[in-house]
Parts: sequence; C-alpha cells; structure tokens
Amino acid sequence: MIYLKAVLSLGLMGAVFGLALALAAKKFAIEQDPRQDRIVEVLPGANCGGCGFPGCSGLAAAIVAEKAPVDGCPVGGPAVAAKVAAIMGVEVGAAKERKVARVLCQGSSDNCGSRFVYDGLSDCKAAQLVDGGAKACVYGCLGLGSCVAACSFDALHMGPDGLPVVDEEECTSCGRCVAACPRGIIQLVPAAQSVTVLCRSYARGAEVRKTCKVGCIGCGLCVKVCPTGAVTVENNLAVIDPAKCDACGKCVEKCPTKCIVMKGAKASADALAAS
Amino acid sequence: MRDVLRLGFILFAICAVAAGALAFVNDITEERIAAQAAMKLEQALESVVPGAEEFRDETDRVLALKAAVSDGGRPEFPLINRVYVGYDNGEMVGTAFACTPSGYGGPIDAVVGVSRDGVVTGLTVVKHTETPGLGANITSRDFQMRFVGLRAGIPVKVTKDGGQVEAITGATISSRAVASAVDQALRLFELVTREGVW
Amino acid sequence: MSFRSELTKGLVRENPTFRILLGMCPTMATSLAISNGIGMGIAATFVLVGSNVIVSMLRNVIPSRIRIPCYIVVIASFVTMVDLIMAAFVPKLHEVLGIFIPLIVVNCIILARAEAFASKNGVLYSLADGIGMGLGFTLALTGLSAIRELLGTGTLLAVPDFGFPGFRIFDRSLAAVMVILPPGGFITLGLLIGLLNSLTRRKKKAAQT
Amino acid sequence: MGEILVIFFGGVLLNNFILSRFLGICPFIGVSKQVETATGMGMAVVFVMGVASVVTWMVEHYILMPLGLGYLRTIAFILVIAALVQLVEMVIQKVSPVLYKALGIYLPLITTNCAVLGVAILNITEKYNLLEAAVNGIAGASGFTLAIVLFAAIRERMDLAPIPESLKGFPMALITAGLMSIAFLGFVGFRLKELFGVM
Amino acid sequence: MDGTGLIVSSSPHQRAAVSTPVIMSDVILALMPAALAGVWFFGLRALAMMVVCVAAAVGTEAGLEKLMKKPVTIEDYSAAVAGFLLALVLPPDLPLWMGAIGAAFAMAIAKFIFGGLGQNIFNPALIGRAVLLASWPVFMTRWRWPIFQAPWIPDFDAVSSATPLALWKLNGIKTPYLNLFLGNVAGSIGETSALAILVGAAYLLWRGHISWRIPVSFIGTVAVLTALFGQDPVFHVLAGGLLLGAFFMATDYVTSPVTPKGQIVFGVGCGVLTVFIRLYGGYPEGVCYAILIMNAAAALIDRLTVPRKFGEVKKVA
Amino acid sequence: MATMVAKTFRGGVHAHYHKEDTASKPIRRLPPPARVVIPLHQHTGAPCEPLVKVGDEVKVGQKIGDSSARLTAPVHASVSGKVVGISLHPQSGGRDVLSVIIESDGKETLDEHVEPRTDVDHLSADEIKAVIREAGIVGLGGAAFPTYFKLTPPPGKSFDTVILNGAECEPYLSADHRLMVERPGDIVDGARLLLKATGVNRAYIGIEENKPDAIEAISKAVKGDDRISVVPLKVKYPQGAEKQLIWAILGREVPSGGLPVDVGVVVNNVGTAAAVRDAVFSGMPLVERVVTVAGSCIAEPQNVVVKVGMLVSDLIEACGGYSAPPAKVIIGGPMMGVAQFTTDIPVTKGTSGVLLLSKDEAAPCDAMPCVRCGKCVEACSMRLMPLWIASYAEAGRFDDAERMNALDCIECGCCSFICPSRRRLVQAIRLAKSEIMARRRRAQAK
Repeated sequence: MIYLKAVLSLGLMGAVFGLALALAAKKFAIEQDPRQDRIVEVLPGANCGGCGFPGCSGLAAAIVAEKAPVDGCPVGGPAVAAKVAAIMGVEVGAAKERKVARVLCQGSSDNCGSRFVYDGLSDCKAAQLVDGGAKACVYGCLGLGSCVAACSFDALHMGPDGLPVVDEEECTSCGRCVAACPRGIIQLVPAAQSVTVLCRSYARGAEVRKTCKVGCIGCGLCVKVCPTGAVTVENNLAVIDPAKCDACGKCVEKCPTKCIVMKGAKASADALAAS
Repeated sequence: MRDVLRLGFILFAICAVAAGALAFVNDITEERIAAQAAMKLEQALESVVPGAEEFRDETDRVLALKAAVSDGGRPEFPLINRVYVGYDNGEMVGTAFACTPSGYGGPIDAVVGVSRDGVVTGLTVVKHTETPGLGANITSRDFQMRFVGLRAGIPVKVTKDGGQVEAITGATISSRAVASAVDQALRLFELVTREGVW
Repeated sequence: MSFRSELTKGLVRENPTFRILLGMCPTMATSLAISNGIGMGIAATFVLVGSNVIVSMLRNVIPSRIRIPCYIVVIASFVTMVDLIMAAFVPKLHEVLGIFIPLIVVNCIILARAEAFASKNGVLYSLADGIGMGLGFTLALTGLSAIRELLGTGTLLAVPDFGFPGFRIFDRSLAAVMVILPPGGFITLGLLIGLLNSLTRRKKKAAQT
Repeated sequence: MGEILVIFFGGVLLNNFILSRFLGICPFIGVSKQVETATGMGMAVVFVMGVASVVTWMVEHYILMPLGLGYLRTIAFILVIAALVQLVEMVIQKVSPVLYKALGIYLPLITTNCAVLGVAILNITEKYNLLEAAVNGIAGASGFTLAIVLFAAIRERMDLAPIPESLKGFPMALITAGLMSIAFLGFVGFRLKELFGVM
Repeated sequence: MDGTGLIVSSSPHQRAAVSTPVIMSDVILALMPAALAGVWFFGLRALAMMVVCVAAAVGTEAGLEKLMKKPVTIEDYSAAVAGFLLALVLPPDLPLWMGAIGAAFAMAIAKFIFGGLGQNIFNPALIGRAVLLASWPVFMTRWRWPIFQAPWIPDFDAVSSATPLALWKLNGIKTPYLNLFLGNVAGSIGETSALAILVGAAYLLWRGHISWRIPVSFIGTVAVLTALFGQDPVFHVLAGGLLLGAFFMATDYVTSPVTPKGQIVFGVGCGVLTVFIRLYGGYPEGVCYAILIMNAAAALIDRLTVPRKFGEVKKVA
Repeated sequence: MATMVAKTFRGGVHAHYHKEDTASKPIRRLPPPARVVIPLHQHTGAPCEPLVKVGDEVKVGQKIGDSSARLTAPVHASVSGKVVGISLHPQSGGRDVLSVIIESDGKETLDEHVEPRTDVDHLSADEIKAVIREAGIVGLGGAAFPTYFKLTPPPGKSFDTVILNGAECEPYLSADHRLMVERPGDIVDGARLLLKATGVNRAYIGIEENKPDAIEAISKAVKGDDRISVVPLKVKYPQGAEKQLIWAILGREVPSGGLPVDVGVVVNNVGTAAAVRDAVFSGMPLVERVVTVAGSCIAEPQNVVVKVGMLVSDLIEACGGYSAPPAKVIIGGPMMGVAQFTTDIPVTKGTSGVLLLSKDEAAPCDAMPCVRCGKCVEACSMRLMPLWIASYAEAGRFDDAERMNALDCIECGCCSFICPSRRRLVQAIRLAKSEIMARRRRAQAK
C-alpha cells in the first residue's frame, strides 16, 4: 500500500509535468537551426572577431543564414572549414592558402629617427593623431606596440629594436594587428611567400634617404634583376607579385638599402648553406 | 499528440520507478531511523531532567491549555515544539521542553529541563549548524551550565542585553538564541503551573 | 579514451572544483572541517556514480525535451537513498552533514556530468567518470577544508560530534574565525584556484621553453 | 505585515542567499558580466523562486504530508522546480528572444540553482504558511538579484583593471564576493523584529 | 636623430599643480591631529600600532609588486595612507601582529589583486578592520579608557571596557559631549577626538582634496535619522567613528562614486545604514560596515547617476 | 553695468592665466616679412585652388586662392611681391598643405579692389555677407570656420541673437583683450554689421571680469545703442567655448550634436567682428591678425599684428628671439593649442597665439593610475564622464566610449588639466572620437 501511494503520487506528478512540458514544447516551439549550435562547437571559440562577425556565435548564425562562407573563420583554417562544411552539407572549395601577418618596416630606432619627442599615450593610433606621429618617416612603424596589444594569440612581440616581431608559427591571420596599425604596416601575406619588400614608404628616394637607412628608394634595380618579372615599382615603392616570384633572391642581393628580404624556410636553408 | 503522451509516460515511468525504489529504501530504514531518533530523544530528556524514569509526551495537553489562556492569535511560545513530562514512580519530577530557536547558522534544536519547582535542571543542544569554534560552543558543558539553576519568573537574557547569562565570547547571537529558548521554557512552565495542570 | 584515463582525469586535469569550476555552493558551505569535507565528498561520489550509471543506461530512452527533469529525478532518488541509509546506519555522520545532503541534488557537478558525459557515453566509461569526478571533488573539498579548519579553528581533523577534538595546532583564541565564515569560504577558494592557475601557467611556460 | 517585512528583509539582507548562505553561486558568477543581463537573470530568478515556493508549499501540504510521504520531499520538489524552469525557459524563448539570448545557457542553470531548492526546503523547515513561503521565496531571490546586480556593476569596472593573469575571471569573482560578504557581515544580528515591531 | 628635439603632446599643455602623491601626503598630514590625539590618550602603544600598520601595508605592497615583477608604487603614498587609516580604527591594545595581518590582508586582497591603486572596490583600511573584527572579535572589542577616569559612569568597574556607543546601547549611559568632542573616551585609536578629526578635515576641505558632498550628506543623514528615531543627534554625530569615517573613509576617491549626484546618494546611504546598524544591528557601531556596503554599491550608483550631458534633449515623460 | 552679476556655466577649471606679460602692452605692428607662405587651406571646409602662377606679381589684398565649394574661404596675398613657388609646406599640426610662397617687394602696394566704401549704411544683409565671403573672413578664435557660412542660417532655422565672444579664457592669450581696449569702436561697428547681416536686433558682448579695461572700453563704445549690451563673465575656463558662452549669457542649451543656430544664436569672436568692420569699411580682406607671442622662452612677449603667411620662426625673430631654448612650441593657447615640432610653419588666419614653453613648463610627466577622484567629472564643461571615456578608449572599447558620449567632447582640456594622476584623458578621448568617426564612415561605405 505504502509503495502504491508513493509510486502513484510521484508517478502522476511526473506524468503531469511531462505532459505539460511536452505541450508547452509544442505551443512555444521556436524555429532555431540546430546546425548553429553544432557550428559554434566546432569553431575555435576565441571570439576574436577576425571573421568580421561579433564572436563565434555571430559567425555561426551568419553561416547558417548563408551570409558567410563555410570557411569564414580565418583562425580555424581548413580543418575547421571542413567540419563546418560537413555540418552545412556543402563542399569546401580549394583549401585557402595559409596567410601570416608580416611587419613591412625595418625602421628601427637605429635606422630611422624621430621628428620630435612624443609625450603621450602608448598607442599608435593615438600617437598618429599628434602631429602625425613622431617617426621621421611618415610611413614607418611608430613602435608603440598597439599591434602587440591587439594580438590575442601571443603571436606578436616587441623586438629589442622597437619593432614588432611576428611569430609566424603562432599567427592565425585573424587580422587584428592589421586593423590596429594606423599606418597599414602590418599586412597578411601568404605564409609561403619568402621574398618581401619590408617598406611602405611612397616618398621619393631623396626624402627616404634623408629619413631612413633601410627604406625603399624606388631605384628599380630589383625590377631590372628579376628574371621572372615579379617586381614592379609603383609610387616609388617596389612591389612583388608572389604568384610570379620564384624566390631566386637576386633582388634581395641587389637592393642598395636592403629593404627586400628573404624570410622563412628558404632564408634559413640559405643561411645554413652559407655557414 | 502521441508524442506528448509519450513524454508524459516516460516521465511517469521514471518517477514511478524512482518512487518505488525510494519507498523500498524508506521501508527498510524507517524503523531504524525512528528508533535512532527515539533513542536520541530519550538520552537528551534524561540528561536534562535527572531522576525521571519515564517521559510522557504531554504537548497536546499543554498546548490546549495554552490556547485556552492566549487570545488565539499567533502562538505565544513559537520556539517550543514538544513538552515531555518526566515521572518517577508515577510522580512528576520535571518537564523537558524541546525548543528550536534560530541561531546564527540556522535553527538550533535544544531541550530544556525544568524541575517541579521551576528551576532549570539541565540544557542540551541536540542539533545545530552554528559556526565551529564560536557558536558551536553552545554544545559545551561550560556554557550549558550557565543556565542551570535559573528560576522561573525572571526573564532569561544574556548580559549584553542586560541579563544574567554570560554569552560565549564572539557568539552573542547563538548564546542569545539559547537564552531565548530557556526563557520561553520557563515562561511556559510558569503559565502551566499557574493554571494548575500539574 | 580509456577506462583509466576517464578515471584519473577528474583528479587533477579536469578537477571539477578547480578546473571545471562546478559545485561551488556545497564546496564552500561544507568545507569547514576536514571531517565534513570527506563525508560530503563520499556522499557526493556515491550519488555521482549511481546517477552516471543510470543516466548512461537510459541515455537512448530519454527524449531530449524532458531530459533535465529525468536526470534530476534519477539524481534526487540517489540523494534520498543516501540520506535515508545514512540516517539509519551512520546517524552520527548523517547529523554532521545535516542539511547538506539534500542539497547534493543541486550540486552542479552531478547534473553537469550526467548532461555532459553520461548522456553521451557508455556505462563503463560513465562509471569511471563518476568515480574520478567524485574523487576529484572529495580531494578538492578535503584540501579546502584542511586550510579552513586549520586557520579558522586552529585544529586539524577534529570531529566534535564523535568526541574527537582533533589535533590542536595553535590556540583557539588566535584562530581567525573569519576563515570559516562565508567570506573566508569565498576568499580561500578564490585564492586557491588562482594559485593553481598560476602554477599551471608557470608549468606551461616552462614546458614551452 | 510586520512579519512579512521581517521575512523579506531577512532574506534580502541578513541571510542573503549568495553572500551568507552559499546558494546560487554558479549563476551568480556566470551571469554577472553586465548589469543588464544580471538584472534580467535576477528577474527570472525572482519569478521562478516565487512560483516555486508556492507550488512546492502546496505539494508538501496537499500531497506529501497527507500521504505521509515526507521522504519524497527532495525528489518531488526538484521535479516541480525542474519542470517549472523549463516551462519558463520555453515561454521566454518564445515571448522575448532578446531576453533569451541575453540569459542564454544560464536559464537552465536556474534549475540547478541551489537557491530554488534551498528556499523550497527552508519554507518547510521554517514552518512558513503559504503567504510567508511566497514572500520568503521572493525575498531570497531579491537578495540574489541585489547581490548579482551590485556584483555586475563592480565587474564592469574590474574589466578595465590590470588584475594578475591567473586570478582573472572566476577566482576574482569569488574574492570579490568574499569581500562583499564581509561588508554584509554588518547585518549579522540585526534585530529586524524589533525594527518592525514584531516581538 | 630627434629632429628639432621639441616635445609634442596632445593638448592641454598646462596642468593643475595638485598631483595624486601630493593629495595622499596631504591626507597623511590631515590625519596627524587625530593620530596625535590617539597617542596623547592611549600612549605610545598607539604609536607602535601606527608604525606597524604602515610598515606592514607598505611592505606588503612593495613585496607583492616585486614578486609579480611590477613597478613598485609605494612612492604614491597610497599604501601608507591605507595602513595609517587602519591603525586609527583599531583598538589601542590589539596585539600588534594582528594589526600587521589586517594591513597585509587589506593591501594584498583588497587592493593589490584588484590591480593596485585606483582599482580596489572596497576601502582597504576598512576591509582590514572588518576582517580583524570577524577573525578575532574578542581582541577587537576590548577597549581601554584613556588616561582619565570616566566620572559619568556610576559603576565604573562593571563597564570598564565599553565605547560610548556600547555604553549607551547596552547600559543607557550617555557620555558628556565635551569628552566626546575632545576624545577623552574609550574607542579606536584615531576616532575618539572629534576636535582633532575636524581640524584635519578642515585642512582637506580647504585644500580642495575632498568635496563637501559625502561628509555632509553622511553626517546630515545620521543626525536627521537619529533625531527622527527620538535619539540624541549630537551624541550620535560625535560618538564612535562617524566623523573619521565620513571625512576620511567614505571620501576615499577610489571606492566612492565619481558623479556629484552619486556622491550624495552614497553619503545618504552610508548614513542610513550607520543609523540602522547602530540602533538595531548586532554591533554598537555601524560606520565601518555602512561604508563597506556602500563601497559595494558605488559602481552601480555611478552607473545610475551619470550626469545629464550638456545639450541632452530633456525627455518629457 | 558694474553692479551686474557676472554670469558663467557649470563645470570648468581655474587655470593660472599667465596674461600679465602681454595684456598691458599695446599691440605692435610688425614690418612685412621678406617672404610669406600662404596656405590655400587655412579654414574649415574645402581647400582653395591657386589663382596665381609662379612668377606672378601680386599686391596686398589680391585674391590668390578660391574654391567653388559651398564651405570655403578665399585667401589673399598679405604682401606685395612675386610668387616664387606654389608647393606643399608644413602647417600647424604636422600636415603639409599646398601653399603660395611670395617674396615681398617691401612696397606694400594695395590691390585696386581695396578701397574704402562710402555706402556702408545702404548695404543689404546679403551684400554684407558677400563682402565677408570675398574678404575670406573666418572665425579668428581658432577654429577658423568661414564666417559668411555661419551667418546664413540653414533652411527652417533663424537667428534671434548675436553674441560676440570677448571672453578669451585661454591662458597666456591676450590678443582679443588688447583689441577690445585699443579698437572698441571698430568691434562695436563690426557687431552692428553682424546684426544687420543676420537681421537680428539683439547682441551681447561677453567679456571675462579679469579684463575691466576692456569691459569699460566696449561699454563706452556701445553707449547709445541699446541693441547691444556688454555681459561681464566669471573668470573660468572654458568660458569662451561657444556652447558654454551661450548658456552663461542666455541660459540656452545647445542640443547635443547641434549648433548654436539650433537655439537661434550666432557667436563670433571680437576679432572677427573687427575684421568684418575692416572688410566692409575699408575693403581690406583678412590678410593680417593680432597674435599673442608669449611664454617663458620668448625675449619680448607681446601682442603683434602679423601678416598671414609670416613664418613662425620669423615671428619669433621679430619678437627678440628666444630668451631660453624652448622645449615646446604651441600654436594657440596652452589648453587647446597644438604643439609643433618645427617653427617652419606660417601664421594663418586661425593663429591666435604662439607660445614658447620652457622644459619645466612642458616637462613630460608619467601618468599614474586613475584614482577615480571624480575631478574630471566635476570639471567637464559638457558634463561627461571623461575617466570612463578615456579608459574605454585606452582599452580599445570604442563602442563603450561612444555610449559614454565621447562625441560630445569639445576637447576643452579641463579633465586632463585637473587630473591629479596626470592622465592623458583628452588624447584618449580624441582617439575614441577619431575611431568612432572612422567606424561610422566605414559603416556608411558599406
């Protein structure tokens, strides 16, 4: 008897609530794509905003709404894109080339001086607003480290010479440092690109020579020596087309101000060979 | 709709099984628990009313009387739960009041023993959740002895409130709670005596 | 995934209190003395293991809409069982733990493990997970209790309700009562988690370089 | 009226669920990043705890006690609460997607908010009548709301502070709650009954 | 290559003379009368307490900063101020090591881990005091009479260790105004002499370091409320830690609201809580807890009292 | 008039004024420099196109640059001589601006357009405005907003009051003060022209109380014209900021994001009024202005009348050169002026002062953590919460900075001035404003 009372009363309560919940579930049913939650689970969860949406859940919502591509997460790379694609049931295009951030300036305090003594916030954008920044070269790195502060992957550090250094292994190409730089000195380049022009100055050669020891003077020597026609000079600045460059290193040798450099695997192999 | 019924049924089934299992466990433990509680109560009662060999639960009688004399509003003795009268050879030797005052950490279960002539004969704390090292000292014999010998007719209060009982240092609230329980026990005793119940 | 790794992960790597940060309420409320901590830990472990196993067995039967009520019913059943059994057979210990036993129901660890692990894994692994997590919880609780008991009362391993005064380390009048008051619970646990965080960070850094 | 005020202020200030009873810590720390969401969560808890107090009180007094099924209290109460919370969740999701989004995953956490079960059990052990139980539930929840909103405002400020890396987040939340709890020690021993003339 | 070598910064190029370290050292200066009164009434023991608390506070801050490899900031005097204030709100006979623990806890837990100067939520000195009171209530409620006897107490021995507020609350004995004003009563080291505190407060007000809003609303609320409750407002203003708290603790920049309206709300809140704790609370004195509770509310008050910006369209309700 | 209670606004700071060196000395007219560099963009609005070529001979007052844009102001030659170059030249604030460089012939030949007008009383409002536009007059207080544009209310709005700003609350500067003392009649004539141009018959001239001689002189000059009254103002910075001035004099609050015209008011500097008078009465365009040269590093601090285009380095030379090597060179006042890294920049229409501060005055200081004293909140003349805007800006949380009304900041500098922790509040708020505006532009572009 005592058993029956217990079983029945609690069982009935269970049944009542079960029914109520089930009914409510019907009545208050809401359309939400279950894929969204699954995509959020797959995404890295850093909420870095590199995709251009407010956080990972924002991107997930956009992907589900087909307002963003399945490979919209620059941090996750192809691995995440594949998983997202599986959830969305679409094929990913050719895997995107991995990109890394590169600092296109060598104007350390030794190479490029300053126009005045800056007294203010340690923030590049704020410094840029004060008489256009203290750096002698108006295109050069201000060196206050806003990009370092912006990086949430510990991939950027301030070097001893006052220039930021990218740890290309850690870099996820989220693009936050690019957005943090008031002078567009940091750019995302294909990780495979080994020859880079480390200068952003559009100033004429004579002016560059006045302000910086390692700036591009637009002399065009590199254009002349390049066997594949990958180098051009636009607006007094050498530009390398990564598609044509075969990393032969001739321009690097010829450059009078040493503003074209070899980076990455090739560079270390060469260094090894030289030693 | 079938789906709805299905959900209801599953929850029903799980609840039913759970209830059954619990009823079973309850069945086999109930007696033991009751026996444990009874034993514990017995011990507590004996410790506060020395000399009694038998206790009778006379709560209902006392409460009926209390209802008769009070105006029927809120209970006048909210802290008193049960009243046990101790007898020795059929003669009343004292009364034990089970009280539950609120301490610092929650309710305190205490039993207060009062002799026939209205003197506190013993106090014991059965259960409490006071702060160890401070309020928990209400279980210490030293503290409990401070109440023994107090008489009905004089309000029981801690010294901080102008009374006669020294509170435990740093644990005024717990002490105050116990004092209030003793106070109510004595007042109820006085009322009952005045009405000539025993 | 192996039985063994599921068993040990709860101890340190995924310790429910220090790493996953679950079950804070009972952790702080009961960690006043080592005896409380161990008793609570064992009771919680029992419930955790039982509910993990049952939930894992029922995982394919329970519809997702009502899974939370179902899990809770299962958990509550085990809690009530523990409550009744302890009251009957170890009344002293039952008294020591008092009101904290029914509150095991709402210990987030248990529901979280049911939801996050047992509902997705087989019975064996769920069993291991339950034991591991339970032990981890007990470990954390014991550690925290030890600190609070020592600083707050000056003793270690005291079980007053059994008449055992414990080992007195320093005089009671010098003990900092605040440590066993609510603020002490918050602050001690916060500092302890912070300390473990900084140790892990240091380790990670050391491993990197 | 005095009794009701005593219960209410007792629940909000003296026996604050978070700061002196350790009930409801998980949502307290989880949903306190912004004042707006904290307020929303607080409101949800007030509603749930008020209703839960009434329903569990009725379950106790109309089903369990008459049938002598006291040992089923825990399980019955938690069942009621779980179902109730889920209902509330569904309703909010339908009625106010904004609120739902803000509270996000924390709504289900109200289920495991020990405060709700705690208040239901306290209502019974304190022998409250129906009205007192309802007030106690709302008071406990208001205390929760007070603590969480104050804490959220503090936390917004702490967001900009250079806090040591390993203490960031959870540990800091606990420590701040601890300091708030120290401040609330000021209410210990407060004679509410005297203030409201209930002796 | 520093170009012209000229300094360029964003405007403004002119700054007011008062700096944070100057304010802090002025606070120390303003506390001197109260500290001297404490030494006068309670002897060199009081001085020892001040030295220990200041040393512990400064040492803790410097030590932690060294440990965490952060710049050492003891030269802003804020640690010294906190230690000094803590000593002034402790009983003169508290064991010195307890004072040191209070100061260390205050600096480490209430200030340093919150991010140091300017980031703490609660007044460190008051946290130190509250922690000591919660930890060692016995030691923290043991008072001593100053050099003079207390002739207004009929049965002197029975209550030889009570502050005026406790005497009034528990025994109904009211200490004469003059003794309260001069400070010849039992109490914390720096809180007994209203005269000394007012001298220091006047200096801070004259220097413009504190505004009138918090002290006036705080003390005013206490006076009005106690009068409403049929108490003696003058006694309540002079007794206990109200004046010290209102002028030196509640006005702490970091832990009080920044908006003018918020400061008044803060002061009124402190006043209300103080009176309620004094009249109905478990402690004779409520200033410390009242301020701590309002500290917890300061961030919210700030949020709710953002001034109406100039030119904001007045909304018609 | 003397019994009138000085008016003011809420907030603000009391700064050390440092005006004693220059305020008592009469304005000195400097001889024309050998060479001037006249930027084609000295004003708010579109830059001018050059109207001359290299090699052209120009005369004083000859228009050398203009634009067809709606919001612009033409520029005129300030000396007679030969155009030797039209090229980029640095201007205040580190910008390079296309400038016309003229080698003076020292003859000061006037352009034929410059001749006194005899029919002033018969000019219509539109004719006056046309004269003002052609004369290239802009606000001389510092912002250099084209005056004719200001005087034309946008459709649907109208003026009922003209205010002349003689507050001159910036420390060090005394150019307006001297002008009011020396040419009160011209200023009042200018005020009358502005009344006519806007069709209004109520004008106030607000002057801070610390210039009793100016108040007296102007009061004397307005006697008999009851349309114009002089209003003494309390000495407090930024008393001369447009919105604060309107509030102090009229009790009207310019709505957030709005302009004085929204409350029916047009505010002009007293110097602008004098320039308007000159343009209308003598036909002389704006080619020179009064500049305060001050600071502890200038040998002869004083107010001088300077040709627009004169290089600051030449100006310093003409004032006796440095008395000590300056650490900071500021164009404008110390509160809102712009620090320069070179003196190779021209004086423009908006240059109210040149300050040379010593190392002690300009010493860079380390910012300490904010102690939340709330002094910046009390001092903010726009009643904002500078500490919050700045903290959010420094943390890169610009949305939050916007929510705290960063865009309402007028950059008066009171918060940074008063901050005991020496925080760079204004710079951080500027950063926030520029980022918020950049985001808005990006959002619009999308």
